[in-house]
Amino acid sequence: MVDLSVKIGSLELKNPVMTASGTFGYGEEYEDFIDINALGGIVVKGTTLHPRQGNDYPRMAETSMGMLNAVGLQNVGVDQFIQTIYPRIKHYKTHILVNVSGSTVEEYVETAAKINELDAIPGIELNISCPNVKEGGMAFGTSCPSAIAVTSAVREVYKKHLMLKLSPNVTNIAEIAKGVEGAGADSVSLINTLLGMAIDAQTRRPVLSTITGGLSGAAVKPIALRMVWQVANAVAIPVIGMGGISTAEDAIEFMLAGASAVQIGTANFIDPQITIKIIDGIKSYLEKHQMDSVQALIGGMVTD
Amino acid sequence: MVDLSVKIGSLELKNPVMTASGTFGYGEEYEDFIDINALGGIVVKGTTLHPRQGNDYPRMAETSMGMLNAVGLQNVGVDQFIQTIYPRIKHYKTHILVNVSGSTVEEYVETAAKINELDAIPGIELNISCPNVKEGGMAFGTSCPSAIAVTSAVREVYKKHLMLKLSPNVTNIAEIAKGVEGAGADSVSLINTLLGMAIDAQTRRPVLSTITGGLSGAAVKPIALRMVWQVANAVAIPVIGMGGISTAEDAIEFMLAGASAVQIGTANFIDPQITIKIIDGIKSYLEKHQMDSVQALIGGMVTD
Amino acid sequence: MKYIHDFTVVGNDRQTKDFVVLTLQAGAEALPEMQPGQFAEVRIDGAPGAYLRRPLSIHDVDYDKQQIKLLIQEVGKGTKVLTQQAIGSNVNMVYPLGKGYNMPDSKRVLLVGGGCGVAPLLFLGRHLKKNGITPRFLIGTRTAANLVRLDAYSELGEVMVTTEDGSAGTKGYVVNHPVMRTQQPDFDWIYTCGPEPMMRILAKYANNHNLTCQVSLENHMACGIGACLCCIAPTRDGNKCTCTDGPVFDSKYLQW
Amino acid sequence: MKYIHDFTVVGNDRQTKDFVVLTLQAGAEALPEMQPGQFAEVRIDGAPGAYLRRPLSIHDVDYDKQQIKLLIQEVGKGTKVLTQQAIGSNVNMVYPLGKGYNMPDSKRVLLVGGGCGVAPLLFLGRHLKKNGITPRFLIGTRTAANLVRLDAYSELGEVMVTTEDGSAGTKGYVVNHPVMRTQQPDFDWIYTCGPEPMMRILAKYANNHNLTCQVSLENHMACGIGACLCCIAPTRDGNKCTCTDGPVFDSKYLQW
Ligand SMILES: Cc1cc2nc3c(=O)[nH]c(=O)nc-3n(C[C@H](O)[C@H](O)[C@H](O)COP(=O)(O)OP(=O)(O)OC[C@H]3O[C@@H](n4cnc5c(N)ncnc54)[C@H](O)[C@@H]3O)c2cc1C
Ligand SMILES: Cc1cc2nc3c(=O)[nH]c(=O)nc-3n(C[C@H](O)[C@H](O)[C@H](O)COP(=O)(O)OP(=O)(O)OC[C@H]3O[C@@H](n4cnc5c(N)ncnc54)[C@H](O)[C@@H]3O)c2cc1C
Ligand SMILES: Cc1cc2nc3c(=O)[nH]c(=O)nc-3n(C[C@H](O)[C@H](O)[C@H](O)COP(=O)(O)O)c2cc1C
Ligand SMILES: Cc1cc2nc3c(=O)[nH]c(=O)nc-3n(C[C@H](O)[C@H](O)[C@H](O)COP(=O)(O)O)c2cc1C
Ligand code: FES
Ligand code: FES
Repeated sequence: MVDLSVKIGSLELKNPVMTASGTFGYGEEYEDFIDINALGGIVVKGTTLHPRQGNDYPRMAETSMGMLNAVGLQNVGVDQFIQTIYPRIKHYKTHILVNVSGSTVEEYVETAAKINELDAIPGIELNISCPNVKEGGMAFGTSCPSAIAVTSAVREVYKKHLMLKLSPNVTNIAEIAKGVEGAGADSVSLINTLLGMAIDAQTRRPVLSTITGGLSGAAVKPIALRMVWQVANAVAIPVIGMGGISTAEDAIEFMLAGASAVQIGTANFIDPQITIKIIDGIKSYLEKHQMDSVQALIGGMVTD
Repeated sequence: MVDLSVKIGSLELKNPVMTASGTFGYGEEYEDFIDINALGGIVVKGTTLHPRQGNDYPRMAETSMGMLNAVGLQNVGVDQFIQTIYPRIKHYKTHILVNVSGSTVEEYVETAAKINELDAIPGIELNISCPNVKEGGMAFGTSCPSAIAVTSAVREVYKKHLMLKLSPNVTNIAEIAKGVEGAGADSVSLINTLLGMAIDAQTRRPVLSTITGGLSGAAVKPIALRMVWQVANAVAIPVIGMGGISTAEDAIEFMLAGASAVQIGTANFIDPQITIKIIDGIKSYLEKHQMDSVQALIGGMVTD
Repeated sequence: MKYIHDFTVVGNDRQTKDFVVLTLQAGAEALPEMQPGQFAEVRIDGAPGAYLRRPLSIHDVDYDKQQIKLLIQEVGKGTKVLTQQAIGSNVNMVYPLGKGYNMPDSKRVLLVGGGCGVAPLLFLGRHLKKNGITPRFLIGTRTAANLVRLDAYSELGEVMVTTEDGSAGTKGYVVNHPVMRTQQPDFDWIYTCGPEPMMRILAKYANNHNLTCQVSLENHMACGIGACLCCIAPTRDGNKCTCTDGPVFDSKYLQW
Repeated sequence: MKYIHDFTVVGNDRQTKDFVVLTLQAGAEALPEMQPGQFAEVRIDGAPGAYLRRPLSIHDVDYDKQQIKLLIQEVGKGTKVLTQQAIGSNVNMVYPLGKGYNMPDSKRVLLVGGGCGVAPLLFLGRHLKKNGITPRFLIGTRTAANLVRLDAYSELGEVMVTTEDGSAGTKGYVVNHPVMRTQQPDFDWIYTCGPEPMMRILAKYANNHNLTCQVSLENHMACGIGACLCCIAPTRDGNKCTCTDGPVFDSKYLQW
């Protein structure tokens, strides 16, 4: 029997496979395909203080082995989440993290404070890296001082696991990771989407209503893996890796680079059962390589 | 008859399709497949003051619709280039630009000064964005002051067309573009490769001898297109776009985003005749859309 | 309940240069019940650069033979690979997805299709017929060569045709057809699927004549199951997902 | 002169679970002359995630029929797609690439292959034979089931075999075969292609016995034509491209 469990600070995950915010709804959308309780954790949709309608259609463009999205944090708002959605999903026997976003530090703080009261939510993922909103979002995650400011402010009111989701659209992601570590983050997750763009050559118009959008999927994996490695080498808190993970081997590579757990995003759209296949694949890998515990993979890249 | 010619400052190109440094050798490698003189221009291999052996094997990893390289500027050095290679290629009836790299500002300056003397070389592309060398390279291109410093210094000695090749591994590429414009660059080209990484899950080792390498190919196109658009909106000098261009439509998209010309890199490896196909495809597009000149595409994205 | 199943291609019948009918045989699992207007997210393997699944309407179902038919128009890389699937090859589908067409409160219905939008109307017609309602079809295309599966539609009810170039049926668009130009239409429900401009005109026509109009949107989708929020359409209740609240909407519910 | 041509698959003969021989028919253009040890860069279409061409050795050439054969071992996504090519499908190749094996200055030659490294040795054997030299083959595999094309090699000369599990020929590695364990070898040239550890041992053996040893490297390649500098091997003259200065090198020239 191999041990698949990992620890991310106070969170004990039954396995290192989580789902990425904005790609897995509230979990319910996938209930017909997999056993949600078999996952290491789920990170639900980006949630804000007030309800948001998001950006106009079109919000999506397919790219070579990737996709651009410009959803723009459409969500019902934290109060509605607490009233109608939370009661429906709190029974899940897996860690449910809420991805929290805002336009101002105050909005982040207020939203986090409300979620702090929910017993079945052991942590939040602070999204300071959404490239698809006009105000706030990525702006917080692309400068060290503002990343620190929002982290410190939320830390004051949020008492459980505080995961910071970093933007890849920066010169030095390790520096920002160190900044938020110093400001009280319990872990960092990366990467959010890379800012990209698509044009329709025939109509000469941008494909997305917002012109630019966030790139995700297999195409970004090499960049994400590099950033996870850089950040894991820079901070002492756990790192949660994501960006294009589509197979068990991909997930293992992120762990070898230093991730304590991984999140699966866009790959869910292509195969709604992919998370379970990745968990099974990690198990087989450990058995084949005669390893007792998945924890031995974390940071296990051999370089000599 | 559609007019395919474009102007990049002092350079009059017969068409907007150039080849990207490091992917097209010295042009000779492709002579069996295409008429080199049919190209708008070629940018030859990264050239340094002293000969360089580059990095150890392995230097390449395939990724989803992309590749990582860690060549590390292997080249014969500028003197050898001038003595043995230049005489062989100077007969080409297309613009030959030399891609110049260095570990110190002085090396850049000395190399540029030597190439300034070559009659058949109408310009250089200053590579301040190579992610695969320990010293210099990308370091110059990821901070505004150092990008300005190297540009100004080279501008003093280099009298012909000075193109600055920008790094995508930055928070704000438009700011750096504006910086080098102010320091005397005649044009900017972008993007160089994105810093990425690959691990072999089975051996648990990095695939590249240098651990990280530069990502190129179709996978990076959405990011490159976004950066070209941002830079074209920020500077008045011509922008040369590249990053994953594999079809005529791709090339047209970059021009619509603001590029005056494009460079084709990795796609040459998959189809050594791709440059000619792209030129033909742009011509057909203009005919189909009843446009007289390719210049009408530049910055022609419709947003109303 | 939604499923993810592998199907085997048992028929690939090219209708025209662009249109193919794929017949897909279910495996061991029994086919779930499907509603007309529902769709499947079809996995694309082996199309360079195609990454996401492609949404395709349920064109026809044979519960006895355990077969689903898709009517596919080749418009790009994904549909190209699908229309070239060899007999015996596998096609993976997530299905049945979305909300289909509602059954009418009148027996007088008109089913209007344009382009690949004719696809769901066959299954809809079959469903109506089973419920004692005879469907009438109005199919608009650019030219006669693009008319597909008329024989199948004719088996269910009357088929009227318009072509832009007049090479078959009435010359012009669907709204130019005599059936739509009477003072008082002889139908109470319009079911439509096709290009958005066509559907918008039909929605307006329905409003003017106080008819019910059910439109099926073909928004771009990433997940097809309500998880990504990419496929939204603006409705009276704000942005709604085409893949879960649609693809079929009552035209009055949309902010058109 | 290098070419880029489309070929038509006219034969796909599976040898074992992993090995396939593809027979490719040239189109209108005449086949150029090729040297044993040269290779083609084969375009991969329809393998999700495969992006670059794949280098494969010229396994055999029939100038009369205008056919090239490739011997392909399925090891990953690209070779998987190639080994599944249907008769009649297209394969695009850039070829002939690189420097092949030199002709020997002796008639006593041994051709040693391991794994898919046996591929170029058939064409080499044919070439030697045409030049009046009878090739002798020594082929090493893990187990008997992996031995491929022995009939074809036998037509040209003696075939010796080693298997790691002893299921055919001599048990062990190629160097354990009696022909290599005599005091004084009865050959002056070794031609080899296969796993690098095997070739390194043969190079050392050749050095010890004062023989010539020509090795063919299988470095990862992006362009295959000397443009990207990804495929280098360290030589006495510094880093050299395997695709243009190789893939065949004199073992003494390499920094092994
Ligand atoms: C609910 C639903 C049901 C559909 N049913 C059918 C059907 O039964 N038969 C059928 O032939 N088609 C149907 N479509 C349209 C079909 O999904 C697209 O034609 C297909 O996804 C195009 O994929 P591609 O790879 O061939 O094109 P691409 O190469 O991706 O693109 C080619 C062109 O098609 C357009 N396109 C891409 N995706 C879509 C899309 N989802 N909808 C419309 N246009 C698109 C692109 O903008 C581009 O102009 C349906 C769409 C939806 C949303
Ligand atoms: C000059 C030359 C001639 C060759 N001739 C033949 C031949 O005649 N027959 C034959 O079957 N193979 C030959 N090879 C090896 C062949 O190129 C690789 O097996 C193939 O590229 C693997 O592609 P893939 O997509 O199937 O594997 P991938 O899915 O890309 O990778 C699967 C595994 O194969 C390894 N691999 C990938 N590329 C290469 C490569 N270029 N060389 C070695 N291993 C690789 C990977 O590291 C990985 O472990 C030759 C290689 C070279 C350089
Ligand atoms: C459609 C879509 C919506 C997303 N919404 C959010 C979000 O609300 N909050 C967030 O932090 N990240 C969001 N992301 C980013 C993902 O969580 C993830 O960081 C990114 O997609 C990279 O992982 P992947 O390549 O596995 O998808 C979204 C991504 C997609 C594709
Ligand atoms: C193998 C390889 C070598 C490269 N060498 C150089 C170089 O010497 N100098 C340089 O400025 N860029 C170099 N590049 C970057 C390309 O010129 C180009 O900026 C990048 O590959 C993006 O374009 P593409 O996606 O079309 O390849 C190299 C790229 C590759 C793939
Ligand atoms: S396609 Fe993802 S929510 Fe509709
Ligand atoms: S593979 Fe590009 S130089 Fe050899």
